[in-house]
Amino acid sequence: ETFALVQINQQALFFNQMNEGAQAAADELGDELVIFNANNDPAEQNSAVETYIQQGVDGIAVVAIDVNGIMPAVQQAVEAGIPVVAIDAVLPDGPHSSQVGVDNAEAGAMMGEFFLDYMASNMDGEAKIGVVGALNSAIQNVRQAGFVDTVSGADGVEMATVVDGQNVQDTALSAAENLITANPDLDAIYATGEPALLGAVAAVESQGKQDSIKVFGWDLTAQAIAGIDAGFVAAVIQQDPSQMGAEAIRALNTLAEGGEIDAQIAVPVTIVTSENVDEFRGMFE
Amino acid sequence: MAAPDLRTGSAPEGLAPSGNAVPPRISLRGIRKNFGSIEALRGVDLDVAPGECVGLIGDNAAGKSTLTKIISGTYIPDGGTIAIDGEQVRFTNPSDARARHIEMVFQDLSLCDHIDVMGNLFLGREETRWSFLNNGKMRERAREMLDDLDIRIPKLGAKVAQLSGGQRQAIAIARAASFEPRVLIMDEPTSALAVAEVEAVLRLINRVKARGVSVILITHRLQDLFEVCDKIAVMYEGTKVAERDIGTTSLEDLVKLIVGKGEEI
Amino acid sequence: MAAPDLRTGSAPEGLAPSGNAVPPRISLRGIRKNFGSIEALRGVDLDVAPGECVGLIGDNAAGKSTLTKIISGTYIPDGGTIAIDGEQVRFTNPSDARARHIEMVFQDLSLCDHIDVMGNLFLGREETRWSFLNNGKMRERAREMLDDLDIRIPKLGAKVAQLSGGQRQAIAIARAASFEPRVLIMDEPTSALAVAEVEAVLRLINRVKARGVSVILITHRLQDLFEVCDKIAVMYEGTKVAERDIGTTSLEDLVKLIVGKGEEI
Amino acid sequence: MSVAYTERGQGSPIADFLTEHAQTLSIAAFFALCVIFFSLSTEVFLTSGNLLNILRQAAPILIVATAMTFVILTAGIDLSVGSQVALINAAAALTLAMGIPWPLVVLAMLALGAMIGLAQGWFVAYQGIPAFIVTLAGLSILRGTALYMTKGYSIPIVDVPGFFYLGRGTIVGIPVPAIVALVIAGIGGFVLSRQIYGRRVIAVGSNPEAARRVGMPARGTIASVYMLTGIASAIAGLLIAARLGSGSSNAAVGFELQVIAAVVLGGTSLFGGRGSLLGTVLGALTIAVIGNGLILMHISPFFTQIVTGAIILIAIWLNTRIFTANFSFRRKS
Amino acid sequence: MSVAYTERGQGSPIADFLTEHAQTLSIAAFFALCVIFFSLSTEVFLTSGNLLNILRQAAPILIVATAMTFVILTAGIDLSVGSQVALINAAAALTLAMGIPWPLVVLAMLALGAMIGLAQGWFVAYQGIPAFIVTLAGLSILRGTALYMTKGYSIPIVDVPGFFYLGRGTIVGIPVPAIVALVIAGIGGFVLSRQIYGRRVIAVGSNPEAARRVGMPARGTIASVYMLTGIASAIAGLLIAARLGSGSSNAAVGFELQVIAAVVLGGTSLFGGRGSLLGTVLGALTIAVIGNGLILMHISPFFTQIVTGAIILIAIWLNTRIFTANFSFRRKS
Ligand SMILES: Nc1ncnc2c1ncn2[C@@H]1O[C@H](COP(=O)(O)OP(=O)(O)OP(=O)(O)O)[C@@H](O)[C@H]1O
Ligand SMILES: Nc1ncnc2c1ncn2[C@@H]1O[C@H](COP(=O)(O)OP(=O)(O)OP(=O)(O)O)[C@@H](O)[C@H]1O
Ligand SMILES: [Mg+2]
Ligand SMILES: [Mg+2]
Repeated sequence: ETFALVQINQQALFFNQMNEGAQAAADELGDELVIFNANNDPAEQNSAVETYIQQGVDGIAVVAIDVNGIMPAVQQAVEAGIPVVAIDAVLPDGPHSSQVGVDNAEAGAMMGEFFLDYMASNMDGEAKIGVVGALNSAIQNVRQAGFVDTVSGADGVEMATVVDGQNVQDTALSAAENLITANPDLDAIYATGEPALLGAVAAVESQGKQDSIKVFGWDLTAQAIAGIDAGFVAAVIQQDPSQMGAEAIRALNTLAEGGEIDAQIAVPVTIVTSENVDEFRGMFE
Repeated sequence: MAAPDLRTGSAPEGLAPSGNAVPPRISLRGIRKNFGSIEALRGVDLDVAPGECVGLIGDNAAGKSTLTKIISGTYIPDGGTIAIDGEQVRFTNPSDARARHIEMVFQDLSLCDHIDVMGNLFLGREETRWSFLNNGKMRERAREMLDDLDIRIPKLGAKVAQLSGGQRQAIAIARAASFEPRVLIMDEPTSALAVAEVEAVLRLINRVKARGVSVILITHRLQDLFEVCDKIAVMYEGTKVAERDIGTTSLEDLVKLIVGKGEEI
Repeated sequence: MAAPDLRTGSAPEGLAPSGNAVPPRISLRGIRKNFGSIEALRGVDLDVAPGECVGLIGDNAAGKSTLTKIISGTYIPDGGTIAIDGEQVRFTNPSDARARHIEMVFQDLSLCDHIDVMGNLFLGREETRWSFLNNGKMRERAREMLDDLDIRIPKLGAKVAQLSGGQRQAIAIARAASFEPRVLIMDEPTSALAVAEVEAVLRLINRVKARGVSVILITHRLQDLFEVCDKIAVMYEGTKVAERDIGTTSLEDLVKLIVGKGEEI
Repeated sequence: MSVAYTERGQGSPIADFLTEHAQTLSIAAFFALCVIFFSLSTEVFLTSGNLLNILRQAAPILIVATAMTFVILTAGIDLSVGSQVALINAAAALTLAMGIPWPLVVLAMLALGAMIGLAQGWFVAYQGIPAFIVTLAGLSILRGTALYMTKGYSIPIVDVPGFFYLGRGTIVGIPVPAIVALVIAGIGGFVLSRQIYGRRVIAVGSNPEAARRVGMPARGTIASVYMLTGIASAIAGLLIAARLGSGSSNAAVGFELQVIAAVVLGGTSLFGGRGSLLGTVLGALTIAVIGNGLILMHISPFFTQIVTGAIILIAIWLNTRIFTANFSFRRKS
Repeated sequence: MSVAYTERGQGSPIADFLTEHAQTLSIAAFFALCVIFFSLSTEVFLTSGNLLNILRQAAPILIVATAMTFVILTAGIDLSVGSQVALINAAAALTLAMGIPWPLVVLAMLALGAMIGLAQGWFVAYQGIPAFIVTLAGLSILRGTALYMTKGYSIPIVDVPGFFYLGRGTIVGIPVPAIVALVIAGIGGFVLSRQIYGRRVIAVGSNPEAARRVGMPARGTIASVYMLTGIASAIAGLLIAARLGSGSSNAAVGFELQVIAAVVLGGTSLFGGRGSLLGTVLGALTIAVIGNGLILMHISPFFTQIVTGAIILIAIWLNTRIFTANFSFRRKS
């Protein structure tokens, strides 16, 4: 069988690990996998799906940039008899067979709860927190909203500015540095994605604020692990993109063989802290 | 300064407005123009009557081109007044001057290199039918316009960038002369032309003069002045230093006036 | 064709290589050049001796500029040979020609509008000390270069875009004449100059001739030819139709030759 | 040494034709090459379904590239088209979500596009600010506005079949966007070569001072071409919204560079005055065909960017080397 | 009617100075305005910590903008600088991870940058392909290569204190990147105004055919300016890698537009031949100050893009309206 995976971009490790997981699953099942990189352009994703429909692939997995905008293409694929599985970004109700991945809103809220606990126990119940976001990424906006909604009303939490790292790490670095200088009394930073977290970690180091600022964020990297070891990175949500990719391909394979799959295939997230970081070290050596 | 009481409105060609003396077609008073620290013009007066050809001569950088560009609306003067047929005007851009039928051949020619010969001849004066270019009609007229000037331009479809210096100049002349100007300003129009073509341009000037057109001719070929001009104005360092009727002057006289060795009246 | 057996290497100015007749400084044979469908040059021969001034005349679009651009390496000919001092050469770009001390004043002047007067005078020949521009030295020499031409250019620091037509032309002439050329080509160098400046250029030509420089002068001011030229070559539609020694011809003769009414030898 | 006074012969007009249209011919040849290559190397490429797909996908680029050709002919540039598309895309979705009838929305969006374009054109033409900077500021301002309007989320468009038809429908089997695009390109080509407006655009791009001196409305012409890209971007934004059924501030990221690449690939000079709309159409189609073909050939996504860039470079290289033998010096040509 | 033959007076040289340097003066004034405004409206802005921050953040833009000024002076453009930064960034991290000593890595990266730039310059200068297209293809190819090399991972750089010093260290309190940037800008300004190379760059940009005719190495000069941007991008890429402690293909997205904006804001004309390095420095600093100041003022991030774009537009508008009163017609100036 031939399956297609329509990807958002390849600039983040997250997506590449997803690709690798999908590839491994495909190899294991003896399927062929083709991957398309849309470079952040939603219309390109639709074009790619349309092209794969022409080519008659046996199943399509899609990580949507524009969750509503992808729907016409999904519709077309299903009408052409090609099953579609959505990964990560949650599609609205539609004809796709399954939704694989993490609920980003819920995970964001989970991190919010974690932060409130951490603040209560380690920060004297008071904290001023700033956000390094990526406003051009819908998924990260969801993560941001899930977190902010949870923490903003809580006692002792003061929300500082949100800055836009635009999903580019050096932009995120400058933005985070400016966030820190603008708020000399900042206690914590929440970074909504891998480039934002990288930037935030480097900013804390470059401003020499390792003692006063705790960083919370998404998606582990070697730098984030180093930050955990150094103690100023408090917690990182680690998803399992590789498993997401693999689950999606397995689901498509099952469908192609006439089987049935669940409408929701959950891939759990882990909050990585100094306590459990050792389990993840191996991935980044 | 300029006769201010004459009635406005353009009188028919060559006809005095009210039995009185004909007001000059163009009348400049006290024209000044600075470019940064350079005083290009330091107060220049000039009158040109209908059907008259004034030769404008002077040393290099005397301000001849600047003066004529002011008349054609290309530059806005810093001071002084311009009157056309007795009516005072203010040109804010070249189309104002063009609306009053003032046409000019620029020293740098002002051609569009990427447009063909025909297109340049009709630039800004395209023949159109419902906004469509009427190429057939233009092609016919283009030939006529060029034949007047005795110039050899085999292909009307050639881009002007590819033409020789003389061919380019001929196009600029044909363009200015062909659209019924009432004032025709020519800034060194014959500098790149061969002998026969120069003769053709001088003939052309005499022809338009006969139709009542006022002509201002800038040239360094002083002998040509005697074939077409009625009056010579001499400029020196941004001022007009002398004016001569053609009958009362000679080549040697003009040369002296230009370099400033003829310092009397 | 050109004497091919003469030894190569540039002989000292005005000195025959081996007691024999001096080979021409420049010798063109059968030069051809097409632009698309236009045959700009259809096989032209021309010889210029050291210290000789050849006047190149002809109707507009005859191919004069194209021919001289080939000598200066600006265009590469489609056919024919060029020999310098008896040695056959192939110029692939203008610096090849410049390396052999061939300098040219272009009809379009080829100035850099954004560079000042001094910079344009020394363009491609900057005075440097360890790759630094030696502005002091250049300023001194620049004044000398311009004074030779009798031209008024008050500020050496002005950008040339702001200068008058004649001033620009003078800069181009000064640039070409000042760097010890062995061949000096001037394409209508006096077209925008006033009377006194024209005289200065003609004097300049006579001066460089006396130093053994070969000069090719293109001009439509036929009377000037008689003041500086030794020989006149007449072009017509891409061919050389006649060559005259200055002593054996007259203005009328030349005019006839240009327009093609003098069809004998 | 006597030579007769003979006139020059009339050289072959074919040589002139080739020189004159070298750019268009070469991109046409390269386009043909791409089509042949992909037809041979993949089975699906030449199916009518796939070809119609390509047309539909190329439609937004083609529409905006048509207007961009006018802008570039005036020696200008419009970097804001991608942001304009995003803004219109988002605004259309938001207004449709408010329940406003879709024909009204379409008209309003076209008017909005025209206004945005005109505003930028005013800065360029009447204030003398370099087009690059005006539209770079526009890129930032308009994308920011779209972001602000949508708060970064995508806005679904539901139950507006008439509107969807614009993006997904077909007429005698041909996708509506493709028809719209080809009609616009056709009109553009016609205006450029046959109408006085086209002549003005070329004159202004070739020598703005000359255009002004002969009394052409030089400033007005310059301002107007930015209005054209505004309107074209609005159309493209509407088509994309109709095709995706949603509006998002993320639409058309990097679109401006694709559009400009299509125009330049088609032989239009960035220094103004010289270009052809047929070239632009071929340039846009070439880019679309390459994108489609590489997907069909299952090129590793790590390589697609490299390969796309390399192909574009090769295309234009062939163009200048082989077809434009007489290519003299950069700025002059 | 007798008029004496008098010579023109010598007008005030101040007027000339103002006209000549209008662009630089106006961006200087605008820069001062921004600094005053942010100093008054936020307390933190004028702290030495924040100012040093700004300098460090502006360093990569400043370095590449210096080289870009040379490119734009030749009437060229280099859109690939962001991708070059990313490539060098990734390559540096990868080679450091292989355990190669960091001074060697730095030298190798500079050589790589020079080679990439020269390759692009060769296409532009010797093959006559428009710079826009060459570097657009370069943008795609180089970013793709970086992606391919890193497979999307961000490559950590660990335990190379000497290398980190480049990005994070200070000398007498001033960040090393800022010193590097200012030294490079200084050298650039010196070369441009005092050296024969600078003269050649301006001549080639002003009238390439004239430069060729007077025997200047026109093509060589054009090719070389792209080598400069290559080297400058390499330096910027190394500084960013040292600052972030990692290399990634994701670095410096959109960087090219920021750099070009800085250069144009500084008064360099995209049509070549006219510009100043002091202007470029002020332009780059202005952009950095605005980015910093808006965050300090707690502007909502949804507005920052809008406000940044608007400020840039206003800056250049003031520039052309107030300071350049004699601004005649677009292309001429
Ligand atoms: N746009 C401009 N900017 C600055 N200075 C200018 C400008 N135009 C003309 N000048 C200056 O004004 C003076 C007069 O120039 P103008 O072109 O009018 O002379 P001209 O009499 O036409 O000379 P020529 O016979 O050489 O053409 C010159 O000193 C010139 O440098
Ligand atoms: N670069 C070019 N491309 C195409 N055609 C050209 C080019 N240069 C010259 N020609 C053509 O070659 C012919 C000769 O031109 P050239 O400039 O040599 O004439 P010329 O004798 O110098 O005339 P003038 O006295 O008018 O300067 C003309 O018909 C011209 O159109
Ligand atoms: Mg003049
Ligand atoms: Mg000529």
